[in-house]
Amino acid sequence: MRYLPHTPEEIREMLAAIGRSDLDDLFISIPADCRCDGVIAVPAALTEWQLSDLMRDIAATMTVRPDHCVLVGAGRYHHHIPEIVRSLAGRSEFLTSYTPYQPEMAQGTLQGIFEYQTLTARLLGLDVANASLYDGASALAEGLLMGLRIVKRSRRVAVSTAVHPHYREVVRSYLRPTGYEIIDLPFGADGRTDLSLLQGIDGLAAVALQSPNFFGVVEDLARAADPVHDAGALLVTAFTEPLAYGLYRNPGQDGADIACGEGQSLGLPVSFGGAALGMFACRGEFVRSMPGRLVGETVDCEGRRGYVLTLSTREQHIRREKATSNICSNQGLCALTTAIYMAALGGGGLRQLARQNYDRSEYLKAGLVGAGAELVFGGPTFNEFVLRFGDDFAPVRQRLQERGIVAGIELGASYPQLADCWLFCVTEKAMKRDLDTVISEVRP
Amino acid sequence: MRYLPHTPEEIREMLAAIGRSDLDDLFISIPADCRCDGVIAVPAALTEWQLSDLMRDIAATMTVRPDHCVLVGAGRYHHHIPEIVRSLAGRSEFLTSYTPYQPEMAQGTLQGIFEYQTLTARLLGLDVANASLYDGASALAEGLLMGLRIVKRSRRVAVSTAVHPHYREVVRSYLRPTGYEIIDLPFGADGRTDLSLLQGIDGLAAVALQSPNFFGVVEDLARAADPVHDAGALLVTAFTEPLAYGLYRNPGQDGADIACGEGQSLGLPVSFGGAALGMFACRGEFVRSMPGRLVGETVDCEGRRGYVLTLSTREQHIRREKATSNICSNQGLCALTTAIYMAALGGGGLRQLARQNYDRSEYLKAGLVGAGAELVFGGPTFNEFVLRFGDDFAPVRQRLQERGIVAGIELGASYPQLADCWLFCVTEKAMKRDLDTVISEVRP
Amino acid sequence: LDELLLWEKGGKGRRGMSMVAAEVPEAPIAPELCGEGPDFPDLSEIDVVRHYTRLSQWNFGVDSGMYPLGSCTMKYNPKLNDRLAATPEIACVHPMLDDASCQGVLRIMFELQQFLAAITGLDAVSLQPAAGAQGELAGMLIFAAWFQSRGERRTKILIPDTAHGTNPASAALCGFTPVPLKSGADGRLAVETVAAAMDGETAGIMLTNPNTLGIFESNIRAIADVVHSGGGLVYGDGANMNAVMGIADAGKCGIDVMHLNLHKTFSTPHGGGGPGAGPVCVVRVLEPFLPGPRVVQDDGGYRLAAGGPESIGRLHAFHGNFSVLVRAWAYIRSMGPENLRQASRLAVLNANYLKERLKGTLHLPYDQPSLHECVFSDLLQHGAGVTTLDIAKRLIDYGYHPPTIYFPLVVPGAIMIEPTETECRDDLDQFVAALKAVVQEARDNPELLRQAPVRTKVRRLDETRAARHPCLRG
Amino acid sequence: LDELLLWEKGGKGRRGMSMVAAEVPEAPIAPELCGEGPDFPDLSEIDVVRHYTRLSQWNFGVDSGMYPLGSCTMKYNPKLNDRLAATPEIACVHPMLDDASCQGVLRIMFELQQFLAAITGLDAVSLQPAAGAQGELAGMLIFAAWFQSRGERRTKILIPDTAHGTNPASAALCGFTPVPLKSGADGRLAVETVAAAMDGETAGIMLTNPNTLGIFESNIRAIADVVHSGGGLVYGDGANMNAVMGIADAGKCGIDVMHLNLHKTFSTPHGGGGPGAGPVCVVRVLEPFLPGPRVVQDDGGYRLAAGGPESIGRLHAFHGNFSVLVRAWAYIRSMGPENLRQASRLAVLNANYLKERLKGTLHLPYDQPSLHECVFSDLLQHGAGVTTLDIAKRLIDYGYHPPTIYFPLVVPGAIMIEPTETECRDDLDQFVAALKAVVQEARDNPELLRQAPVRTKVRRLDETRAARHPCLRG
Repeated sequence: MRYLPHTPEEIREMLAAIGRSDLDDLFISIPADCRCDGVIAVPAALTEWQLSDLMRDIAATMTVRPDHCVLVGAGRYHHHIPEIVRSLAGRSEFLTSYTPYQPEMAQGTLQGIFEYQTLTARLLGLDVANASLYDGASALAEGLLMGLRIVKRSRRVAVSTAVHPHYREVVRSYLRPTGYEIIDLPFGADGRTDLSLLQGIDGLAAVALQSPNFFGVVEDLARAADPVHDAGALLVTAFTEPLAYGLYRNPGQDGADIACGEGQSLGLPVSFGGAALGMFACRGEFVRSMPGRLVGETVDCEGRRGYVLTLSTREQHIRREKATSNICSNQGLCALTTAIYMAALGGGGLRQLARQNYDRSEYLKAGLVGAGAELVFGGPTFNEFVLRFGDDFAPVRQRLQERGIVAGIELGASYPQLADCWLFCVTEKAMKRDLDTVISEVRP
Repeated sequence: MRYLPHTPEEIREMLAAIGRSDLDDLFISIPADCRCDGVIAVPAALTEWQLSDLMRDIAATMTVRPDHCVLVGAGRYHHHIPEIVRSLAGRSEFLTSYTPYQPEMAQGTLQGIFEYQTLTARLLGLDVANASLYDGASALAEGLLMGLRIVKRSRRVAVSTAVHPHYREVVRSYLRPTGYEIIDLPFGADGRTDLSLLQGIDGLAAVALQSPNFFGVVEDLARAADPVHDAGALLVTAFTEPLAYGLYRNPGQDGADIACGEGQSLGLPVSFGGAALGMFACRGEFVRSMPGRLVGETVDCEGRRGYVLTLSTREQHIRREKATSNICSNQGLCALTTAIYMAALGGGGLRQLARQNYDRSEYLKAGLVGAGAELVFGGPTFNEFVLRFGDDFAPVRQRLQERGIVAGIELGASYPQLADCWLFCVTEKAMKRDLDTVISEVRP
Repeated sequence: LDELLLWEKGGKGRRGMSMVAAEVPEAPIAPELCGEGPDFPDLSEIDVVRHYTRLSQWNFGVDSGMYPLGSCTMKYNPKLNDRLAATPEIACVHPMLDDASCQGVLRIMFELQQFLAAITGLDAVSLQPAAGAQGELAGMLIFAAWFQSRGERRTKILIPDTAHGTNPASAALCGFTPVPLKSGADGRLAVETVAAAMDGETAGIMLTNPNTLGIFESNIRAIADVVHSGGGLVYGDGANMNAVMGIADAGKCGIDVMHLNLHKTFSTPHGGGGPGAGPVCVVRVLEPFLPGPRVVQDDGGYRLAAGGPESIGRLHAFHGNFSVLVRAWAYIRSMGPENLRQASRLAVLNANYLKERLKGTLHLPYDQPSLHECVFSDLLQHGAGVTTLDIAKRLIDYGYHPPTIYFPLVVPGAIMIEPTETECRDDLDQFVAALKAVVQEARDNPELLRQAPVRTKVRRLDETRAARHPCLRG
Repeated sequence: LDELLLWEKGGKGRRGMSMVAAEVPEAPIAPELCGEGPDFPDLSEIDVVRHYTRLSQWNFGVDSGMYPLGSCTMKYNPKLNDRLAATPEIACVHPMLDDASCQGVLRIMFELQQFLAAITGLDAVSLQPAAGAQGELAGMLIFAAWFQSRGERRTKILIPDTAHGTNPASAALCGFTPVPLKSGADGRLAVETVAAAMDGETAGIMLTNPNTLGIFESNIRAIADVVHSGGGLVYGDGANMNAVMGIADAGKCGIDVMHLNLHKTFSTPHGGGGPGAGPVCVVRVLEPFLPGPRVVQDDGGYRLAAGGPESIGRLHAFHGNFSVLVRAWAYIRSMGPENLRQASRLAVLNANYLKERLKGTLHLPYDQPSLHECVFSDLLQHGAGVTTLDIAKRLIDYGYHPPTIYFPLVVPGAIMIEPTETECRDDLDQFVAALKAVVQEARDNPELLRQAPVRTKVRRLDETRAARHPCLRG
């Protein structure tokens, strides 16, 4: 087996060196009644070529193919990824290294993450970003737990129901055993969260809004910040599409205390939802309550600039049960990948790209409304929006799928009141000719 | 444009620094009547995504696809290539470096090529191998020119007609302007070259045989060496399938003075015939007559082992018109790639793999003969052989191609006397089920 | 040779990536919502390529050399699996599509669930946790949900001093109070220690097995019996599974819940900190508590089944680090049952060989039969005024990544070495020679160690300054 | 940190690659033909990965930093093009299949033929030559075949001292005797020089334009007229095409035959020495002499057309370095007409900027309007006893690949710098600063230069020893 270097002779000699007669001897400390019966029930080994063929066969079963036009977002976004992003992030020195516990041997990872933190903080308009968390959903859960740590003696958080339903599920999973209360905030006819409920709530640690939210609607964060802060709570903003901040105001500008969400859009493949990237940033005063790893700049004994993991007194391996989180890794390579993407795109490019998403999305939105669809929410959107159709849309969607276009998803499963409402997403990958096809299929 | 870093401001400032007013000013030394009219007649620029889509469309037009079973060799061979070969040879430090003129910055390339030379010399059973030539065909031409330099005052070479027809064409191209004479040696009923003609030829510098030859037949090199040497000539052996030497005796063992051929089989994709790799080795006494680059071991000023380009007094940039060849590059990355492949395969692996090729090829050969085909040549073969069919094979081949099997090529274009004879190649990639399909289609 | 930070480079107006052409008219936008876009540097493609190529050159990975980081299982990461995970048809699958559009990827997940159950001897698996620590969290959430479903309130959890460091934090996140247990002089947890601590308020125990001393908890069945008979559950931290694949059966050991680290045992690359994957495996009775959705197979093919009412719920927006799962699946398919077992046997052989050859050179606090790793200390070097840190840093100058140091806490000045099975004997011998040379230097010229490393891009970094005056962004 | 040679590692019986399972019985084989197989080392996959990863780390490439190697055009090599060339459907095409099976790859070749004709202003192109030197050879073979077809015997060829070094050897291979011509004090060839040398035995002239001093041969049309009226042909070495894309037209200059270096002007990677590609372009009258086959288009699609009776014949077993051709095609499609021209303009801007900033620091023997490269010498450093070689080696310690040195021969101690257009001004400024620092060191502490490099894996290597006692294999 090509991954196991030992020749039979070497095994013999090594066993002799340690005074054992065979390999089984090495396991005398394992009692018989803890042992496996027979061989592991997994299939026989495949050669590289057999496994490649198998993967090819599996790939061939996938009906939505790379050249399809997928007008679906809802937490994961199809964007172009430059070849350099793939090839640089794939360099084995990045790929096969561990968490940078020995900074002298890991300046590449460390500088890369320091730059990621910087770009993330700038993108979100906040003072400091961490080295990343698992994904947007758990980042939001960690953000709310952080709020509960900061706003002492509070045991409640409020979460907009326009936050991605899966994110809300993860928040519930994280908060359930410790008995924190989650209050749902409704959304209005414009698709924005209704904050009028806030006034009556005591002991509120944090309020979570997503913008653009699950319906693609941009929340009016600037107006949300005051009532949230007046209620003594922190404003925690979530996002699934950070590209929006190339065009719209960022959370920090609008008064967010913590911003957390998913970074997949920034150069990571959709890949059935993972590997993902939890981006996490906050105001500077809260840095010591932050979960996750942080990279900081320092100097070596000769005064040269260098980077290290820092503020680890917040973390599990030092603070153990008093840690700010149990997290001990980050999504290192995903963070690096998005940093490479952001570097290749640049500030000017990000703005242009965000514009492309917005304009194309508005084009489809206007076209479908012109073809008779009803826009469900009136609020401004970025690259997603919700429509209701007069006739049954499912057969139209089926016809489009046969032509290589996946036209939206239905919302009834997550929002019974939105049954027969369809969430569309349009990115720069959607070509005008595909959008026109959708519009003409819908037009009666 | 992402490959052009200059901002308009930088261009202005740089022009100012050199005292020019605009970019056109830089070209005052080019007379007006040497200038281009208008813009270059090439299509408008494509984005990365447009070009990727275009390549996808072009790929979709290819009717013989990667999962087809291609039973065609004739100079290029489909073998499995491990992922590590691709990923290591693709490391950008190898890929984007130049010829190692500054050895202190190129020890990777240099050690890699030194190892390639060593593995090649061992594979071919000769004392020394160069850093590679363009391809097998030009390597044979260079081998014959080298023979003409060594065997002074000779102006003739003899080349077996069982050498790959394209190789013979290239030899003719190289030798034509200098008026050297090429004598064709016929092949016999066993598919081996008939050397009886040699006795009558004067002034013969070299005799070229290919083994396994174009018909897949293994020449009896051991018996050829004496008559060739008796005629005062050098034995130059060519090859297109070096894998054969994992099983059969190598050229050096059998008395070859120079061995040259194509290395594509050893880890390079078929890729429409290129990039190719001319492997070239000879007996030690001839090293100073060798064409091409050579890497040698030496030490640095502190005694550390290191590698440099050496014996460059043979070469064009020193000797100019007296050089052993005009070659100033090699197929560096291809040579490195095959070295990686040979390292991954190892001696034991090479033998096993050669066996797999031989056994599968014999299986198809026996199966088709059993199904009524006639074996055209009686000599031993490695992974290729020539058959004649009772009925017209073309329609059978067409049916097989529709089932994803490309069954051989017809030889009439190159050898009119072999019209309706078909050359088959079977490598380790051909699965038994495909071979059985071919056999059952042929069986009357 | 230094490389500037990204924003110290570039010029406004450069572009490192293609932009699609505008095909549709520009749409109006509410000006009060409009921002200015972030202050990112603008670079050309070659700027970006060189920047990250240089950064990579300052990094050490498994491909660079031996990485004997104890408890991290830095084995070879097959290149093939990276390519398979990047298969375009797989990498483009959107997770919000219907099951019929996703059969291929669901198949991979389903098979991996089956494989991991087979390897652990447990019954049901969720692939959702994105890392080992999230797997632990899943386990603790399952503990909490289990007791809640039974109407019991249990607040304590037993954690031996040889467990992994994340365990107390994971337990605390679920509201449990960790109760530390001392291991014995043989490095093992005694049944009596557990029996003495087990009570009606105790939810169970979190064991690492083999533990962080590389020693198998031979009393595990009896310990599990004590915990079970006290109404508790047994959590097995499977981070050290690389020692016992096909050899020890977690189910038979009495473990109820266990997470695995696919980026350790199953060879997926660590990526400088992630993405990993920490699937959680449970016995049948706990299956309803697993996070959902999971993949099931029926006549219609593969489909995603949401968690039931007892499920702890989602831990990830979708299915965890799917591209990591693909790699682990590919690794298991490449290895097959025999090679998986042989990998464990050779991992243990390598660790024992290193232990034998380094005994005497370094102090070995627990001279016990050990499995995949061994723990030394700097006791013998105290005379020279040289510490574990100095030894580690000097090893860097010899071209090795240092072992894990100062962990486990139960050994002062610990040096924890895990070679893994993918190192050949020659490489182990060279590592031994390097370590012996360092120890010799500690005697002859300890200053060499205290000054180390000297052959790296930067020398010892001032970590105190980094923490006192945090500079976390540019 | 050293890395052993392959055969100093490994152990018999290891395997670094999968072997297909035997599916058919073992066939008998004649024992007298059987060999033992070569003595290759047996390695595991991780051995191979680490070996070549380490080797790569001792190499400098364009991705590592500026590579101002004059006359080699070390511009950025787009990653995209590597991926496109590896497209599975393209990489698997067998060259012996019929044209109908190869339409996609034939289209790429056809388009590239058209593009190169458009860029040079010449009429017909063969893509077969595998490198620049083989392109030159093709050109000289065409010269020979042309005169043969006309029944003329011409034996001499004029080659100025500012031409590329391969030219004389290429001419000699075709039986021509090179006649060296001296360039003028302005670095250009004078019409009179050519007129004086041109006679009825002279087949023509081989010019490099812009020449190796980076200077455009402004007299080229008059020179071509002289040669043509003497019955000769004009060969243009197109290695320096990067200076004049979309600016100078080779056809209008009077050039009959020209090769291009796709690995220079058209951004394909050099691969540490190859593969390159050296297509040869000719005027209409010489088209029948081009090597065959070439790709033509007709109603049936694309097809390979064999060379006619006047063709010089094949130069390659198939179609040259096809995977390099794909990259060059992709580069041209990515650039389009405007960016190709702009690339040349910026390449010339960069060279002139460097020349301006380094004037005074290094001696500039020809202060002429120059294009894409400039040639300095070490004259100003002679006082300090420091040579071009020392300056070059010291630059290595500053992280730069040295320029081309001691070429062209017409400048003693030449330092030939070609920055290419893909370097940004910041990088040029840093290079200037480094070179000035080296020159300052040459004054202050020349020993630093003579000892250089000191920051590389090996220091100056003993090339004399390598040549005197050749060790060419292990």
